[in-house]
Amino acid sequence: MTVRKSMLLALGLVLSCGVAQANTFKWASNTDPQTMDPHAVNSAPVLGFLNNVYEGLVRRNQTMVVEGALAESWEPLGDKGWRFNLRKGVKFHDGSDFNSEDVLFSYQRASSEAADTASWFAPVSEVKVVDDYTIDFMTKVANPLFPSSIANFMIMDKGWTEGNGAALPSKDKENHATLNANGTAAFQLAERQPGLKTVLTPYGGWWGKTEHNITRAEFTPIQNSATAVAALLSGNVDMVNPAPIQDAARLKQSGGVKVIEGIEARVIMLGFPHQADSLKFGTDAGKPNPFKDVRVRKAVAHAVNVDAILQTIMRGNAQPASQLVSPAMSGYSSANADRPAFDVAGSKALLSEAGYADGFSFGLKCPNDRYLNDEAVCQAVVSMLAQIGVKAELDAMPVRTYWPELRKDAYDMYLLGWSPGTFDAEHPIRFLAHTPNAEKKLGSWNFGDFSNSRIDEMLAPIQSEIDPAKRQAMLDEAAKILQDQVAYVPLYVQPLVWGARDNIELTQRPDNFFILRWVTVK
Amino acid sequence: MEMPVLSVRDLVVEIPTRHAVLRPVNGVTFDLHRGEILGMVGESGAGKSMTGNAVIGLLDRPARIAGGEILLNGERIDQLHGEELRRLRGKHIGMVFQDPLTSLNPLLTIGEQLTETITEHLNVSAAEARQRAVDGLREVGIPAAEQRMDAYPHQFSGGMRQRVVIALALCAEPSLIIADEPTTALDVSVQAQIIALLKRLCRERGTAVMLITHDMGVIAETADRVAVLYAGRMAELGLARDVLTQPNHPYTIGLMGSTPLASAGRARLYQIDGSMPRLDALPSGCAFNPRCSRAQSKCSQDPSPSLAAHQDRAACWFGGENAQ
Amino acid sequence: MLAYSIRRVVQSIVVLLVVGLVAFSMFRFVGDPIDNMLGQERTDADIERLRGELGLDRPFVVQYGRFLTNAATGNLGVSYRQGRPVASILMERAPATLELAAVSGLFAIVLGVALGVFTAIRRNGIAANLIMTISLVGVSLPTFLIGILLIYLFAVELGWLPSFGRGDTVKLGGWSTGFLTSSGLKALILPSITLGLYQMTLIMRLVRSEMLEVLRAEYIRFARARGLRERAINFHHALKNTLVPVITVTGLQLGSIIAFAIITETVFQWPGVGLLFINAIQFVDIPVMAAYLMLISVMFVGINLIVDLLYFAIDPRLRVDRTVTEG
Amino acid sequence: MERIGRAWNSDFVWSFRHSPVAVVSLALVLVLVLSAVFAPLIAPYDPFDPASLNLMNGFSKPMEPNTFTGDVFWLGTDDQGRDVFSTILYGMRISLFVGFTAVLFALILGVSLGLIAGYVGGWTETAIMRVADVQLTFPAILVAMLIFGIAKGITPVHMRDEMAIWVLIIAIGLSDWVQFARVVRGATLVEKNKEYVQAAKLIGRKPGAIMLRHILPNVLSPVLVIATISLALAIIAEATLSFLGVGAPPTQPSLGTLICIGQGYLFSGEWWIILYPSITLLALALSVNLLGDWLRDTLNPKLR
Repeated sequence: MTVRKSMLLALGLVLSCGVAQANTFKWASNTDPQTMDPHAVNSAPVLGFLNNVYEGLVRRNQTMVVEGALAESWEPLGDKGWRFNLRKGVKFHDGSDFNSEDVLFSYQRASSEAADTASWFAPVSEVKVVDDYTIDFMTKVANPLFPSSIANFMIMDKGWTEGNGAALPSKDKENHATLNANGTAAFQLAERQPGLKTVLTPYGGWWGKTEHNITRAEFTPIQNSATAVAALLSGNVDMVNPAPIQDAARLKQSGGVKVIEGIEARVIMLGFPHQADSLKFGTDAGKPNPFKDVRVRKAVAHAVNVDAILQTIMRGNAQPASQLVSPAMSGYSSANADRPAFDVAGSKALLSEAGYADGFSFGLKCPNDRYLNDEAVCQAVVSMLAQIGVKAELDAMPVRTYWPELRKDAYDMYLLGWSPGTFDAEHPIRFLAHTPNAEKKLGSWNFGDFSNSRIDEMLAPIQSEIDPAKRQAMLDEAAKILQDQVAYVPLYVQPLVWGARDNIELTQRPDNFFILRWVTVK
Repeated sequence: MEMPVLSVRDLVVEIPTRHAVLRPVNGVTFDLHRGEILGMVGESGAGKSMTGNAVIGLLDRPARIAGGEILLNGERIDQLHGEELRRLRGKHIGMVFQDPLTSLNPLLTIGEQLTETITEHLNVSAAEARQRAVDGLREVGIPAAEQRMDAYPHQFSGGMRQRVVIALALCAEPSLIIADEPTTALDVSVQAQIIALLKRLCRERGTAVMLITHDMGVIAETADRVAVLYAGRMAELGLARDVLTQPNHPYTIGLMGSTPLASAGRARLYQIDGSMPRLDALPSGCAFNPRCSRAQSKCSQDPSPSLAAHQDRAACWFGGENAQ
Repeated sequence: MLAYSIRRVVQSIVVLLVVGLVAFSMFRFVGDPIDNMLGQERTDADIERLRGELGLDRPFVVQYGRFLTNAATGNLGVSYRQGRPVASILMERAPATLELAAVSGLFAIVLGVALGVFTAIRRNGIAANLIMTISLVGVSLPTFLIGILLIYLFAVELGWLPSFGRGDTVKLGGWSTGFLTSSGLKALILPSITLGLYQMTLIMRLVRSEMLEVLRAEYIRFARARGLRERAINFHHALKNTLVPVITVTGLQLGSIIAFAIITETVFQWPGVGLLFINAIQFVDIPVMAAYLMLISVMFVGINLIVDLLYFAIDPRLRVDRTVTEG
Repeated sequence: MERIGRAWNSDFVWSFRHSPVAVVSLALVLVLVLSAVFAPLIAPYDPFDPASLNLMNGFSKPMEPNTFTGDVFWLGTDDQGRDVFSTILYGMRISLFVGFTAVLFALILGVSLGLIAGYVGGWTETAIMRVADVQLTFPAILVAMLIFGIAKGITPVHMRDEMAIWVLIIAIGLSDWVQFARVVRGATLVEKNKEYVQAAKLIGRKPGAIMLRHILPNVLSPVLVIATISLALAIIAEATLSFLGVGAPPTQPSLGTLICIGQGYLFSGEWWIILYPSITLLALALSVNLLGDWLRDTLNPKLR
């Protein structure tokens, strides 16, 4: 080795040491959190990102168990509600103190008409400030799950928010809180360029114990997944979420990069119009709706070869689903763990029994940017249904136009993914299975208007039952009904695939939230 | 006799095409002396411009000199290439093109175009080059030459532009000027002035001129000798006076006959039937024989007699006798 | 010249008004703005309030006038998708696109003119023919494929250059520039080549054919007949004449670069207005589309004006003094 | 027979026969076009018949038996188990259909507007040529995108896929008529003042019909050159729009859509999904371009 070369090497070492000390962590995702306001938009990308900046009264740990955050402890007030004892000495990023006034203010803000998070507080009847560090949330009926249902309810500083004219969240206009943030969490917002780049820096005054060694974190949205993979492979970013499932194998093989895989809480399923009288799309548009017949829905369930989907499209990274929640959720019904077998003959028999021996034609709606390989899955479903003589016309669209279409009932069948925010089997019953009731904010995502009186009847007892065995019995019954009625055809539990550089240690939470304070750069 | 400025011997120019090899110039021979003006006449396509281009070495590909020799002041120039040829052009042979409108670069002032030519060929300073350029302009009769140096070509009229072109051709003091239809594109009123100018300048400097034209009037007025070309061959060559008044070759006779000026004294206009054959369909024997009123069987069998410089006037088996 | 300039300016204004009308019609008639701005849970009162706020109850001409005055004062509406003023979004994004366009435009012009001249002068040479053939491949290869190829080669396989984004930028006033950091400069290389390659081949082919045309001109023959050196003929006489038509087309090409940036920005996730526009199309975010259209047309009209003025500078025939000496 | 012989020896055909580039590119264009036209006969599978797909065939490598089913596919399969070779043939059909139809649309529009502008003159001419000038300042791809964006806003969501192809055609066609109009207008202006047109006017013949008869032959060769080059541009424009997700939908994938899909597998090892459509697109565009280049050189010798 020549002197010059060794000098260069030494210089390189010095430089790389310099870089290592600075520990800038760069990560990319396919969507940009559209706002920095924790109450303006109730969507996973926003809430997941803001969990690094804002904190709730409670939070979930690495294994999704609820633990104290801004509340040190909480206890039920009989069956009237819950009391939260707040942590003392917590300061917001701007230095102002945290107390129960901020919680009350945040409650009022987050439950207001202008907020997107109001439905979280449907069970709440009243919030009472007891003292500076004690606050009571009163519920209309007993609600054992309430504390874990508000893990994403983030607390804002009353003075800062009001002082900057952002007392109410704004969905369609800009205000101070959509571009700036003032939370209590381990990171503070240093720079925000919507759609381009968001920079976080550690908050020195954080109350918790620092586990990370990041000095600066840069987030970049990269829509194109191939570009994101290229960025990871070339070291332009340290972590991508999600990594395209098809690239997992390649990423594992290439040096310097690793893949973190897990099972997400999200179940992917097919939904039907249960009340519509006629088909709306395809050559049979206008003819009576065959999906009202449970035999037809069953035929669909048997026609879909979930194993093949998992084998090819999901590359063996997902597990089949039998019900609306995955086995990892509380309240999962082990008694109903079998999913309908792939059976073309049986499926055809069911169809001819229902009077559709020659099949029929209908329209399948599908998002193309919401779930992992969602459009590919729908295409596969189309070709599988074709094997039983049912012709599906696929219409795939971005999620922004997808939800309005579903709300307009413009579908004959649709694809839906559901991740229970509470990590409990009650959640999908409330949102997907209960008869839609706008007033009570029930069944709000039950696009197909599935309605079953027994299910409706059981929801309230499930919500308030304290005895686990009794509660599980009700959940088992509900799961059985939904399976027998084929309210939905659950397909599989969506896998979580993240890619990271080898020198990054991180924790992947099943809700697909990426928490920066568990990241270490080696 | 002094050495001719230009001496062309049996010049052959060929254009290979996919069907055949064409010879637009085929065995042309002539001499040109100091201060002499040689008129070259013929229909378009007869090979007169091609001869001029061959002399100055500006044949467009794929045309090429395939035979014969060209001597300038006794030295062969037909085999020169590249840099040698470039030094010859402008310095020893000047050229005047037909259309003054397109001969001048529209984006450069005439002063720039003159001085670049002068400094290219003469070893002079920039100031001196400019002075020479102004003188040159003055000589060709550009008024207020000093100021006009910085004008662009489009600011001149056609006649003025041709004067500039002549100044450009003469500015490096060549011994030979090839003027290819110098007046064709000009107004009739201006033509005479330009011809007179050219004639005067060349006489003064002793420059030899090869004047290519199809205008017999211009020839009559200017040329000392005349060469008549037909289908790439020299049909007749002689003193202008003789050729114009007593043409020997049947083609020349026809040519004179169809030119209003020369035929003024004759009883009727003489017309040649048909038109010049295409180069790829030349008849055997004398190229003129199908149109010749005097053609005999010999004419369609043997090529016409070659025309050695200064010996016979007409390349015709019957030229000498029948003409009188 | 003054009359000419005034006419050009008036024409430009007419063009802008027409484009404005298109943009306004898009905003007004493509999809219901109210529908787009209010969410699912809107009330009739909300609709009425917004209708009044937007002035949608006024006559068309009044609305158009209002739209234009708003646009002229920088009020381009609010993005349906981001809920932020379009003007400020554009201001954030424009530097990225302009810097990319400038670098690739420079690349395209310098290399395009050089190669065009080369291939014209050596038009029968092997190298020139090779370049011409490669350039046809270049024209036939869609920009996005070139981008993917470059990323695969230089970012993923070789790891020399970044695969996406602008790298680190520095704020100078309201302008974020990537020129001042090494990562910013490195990030510019691949997108600039991708974006400039197609324009480069076009300019090259144009320069070549114009140059060949010029080289056949009588004044070039005359220049040869005057014994000027080939170099002087090619670069002094021919190139200058070649540039006149080339400037027009190149001006237009520079405009296209800004538009073609859409593709490059998508492939490289370059955070410019092009990426913004393509997202706007996918999400039918009409205010952003309309504003992008207006912005681009202002740029194009500006470029065209500059090109016209350059014409005057290069071609003396267009200048005022048309004195003709009779002779 | 004689006519054929004469045609065979005409300069045009002669220079074609002696240009290997022209022969090869025409042959390539013909092979590609014919295989696209006869795709249903050539393609071993119908990629649009969902019943024929077996998901287990997904990601089969080219020329290697599938691990599960043992089926062999020449160019491999995509994620759905679709034969890439068949998909390319069908995709090329859509690319070519869009390309040809868009150019035809642009040609008819451009030629008619050019004729009208040149012949009628006056205010009409000014209006048409102004519009052309304005449009020329905007790159075709941007115009096409805008039209696409607007159309997307107007058509109901469920119609978008069906309409997409036609919107593409109109968008590309509308962005490309100006060149035709300019050439035809120029030729019309020259022809209009010729004596025969004046004479025809005098004897009361409809000059418009006469012009059409005399002008169209005159502009045939430049129009042919422009049309050929436009075809290559249209194919690339279509591919670009589809790649950007504003063109042909996945239900009717063109080559651009296939490349867009294949891009997702660029790093995962399934290189054949993006490689073969890309090569096909390049071959198509390059051969049409080469042909156009040759046509321009031959029909317009001064540009050689």
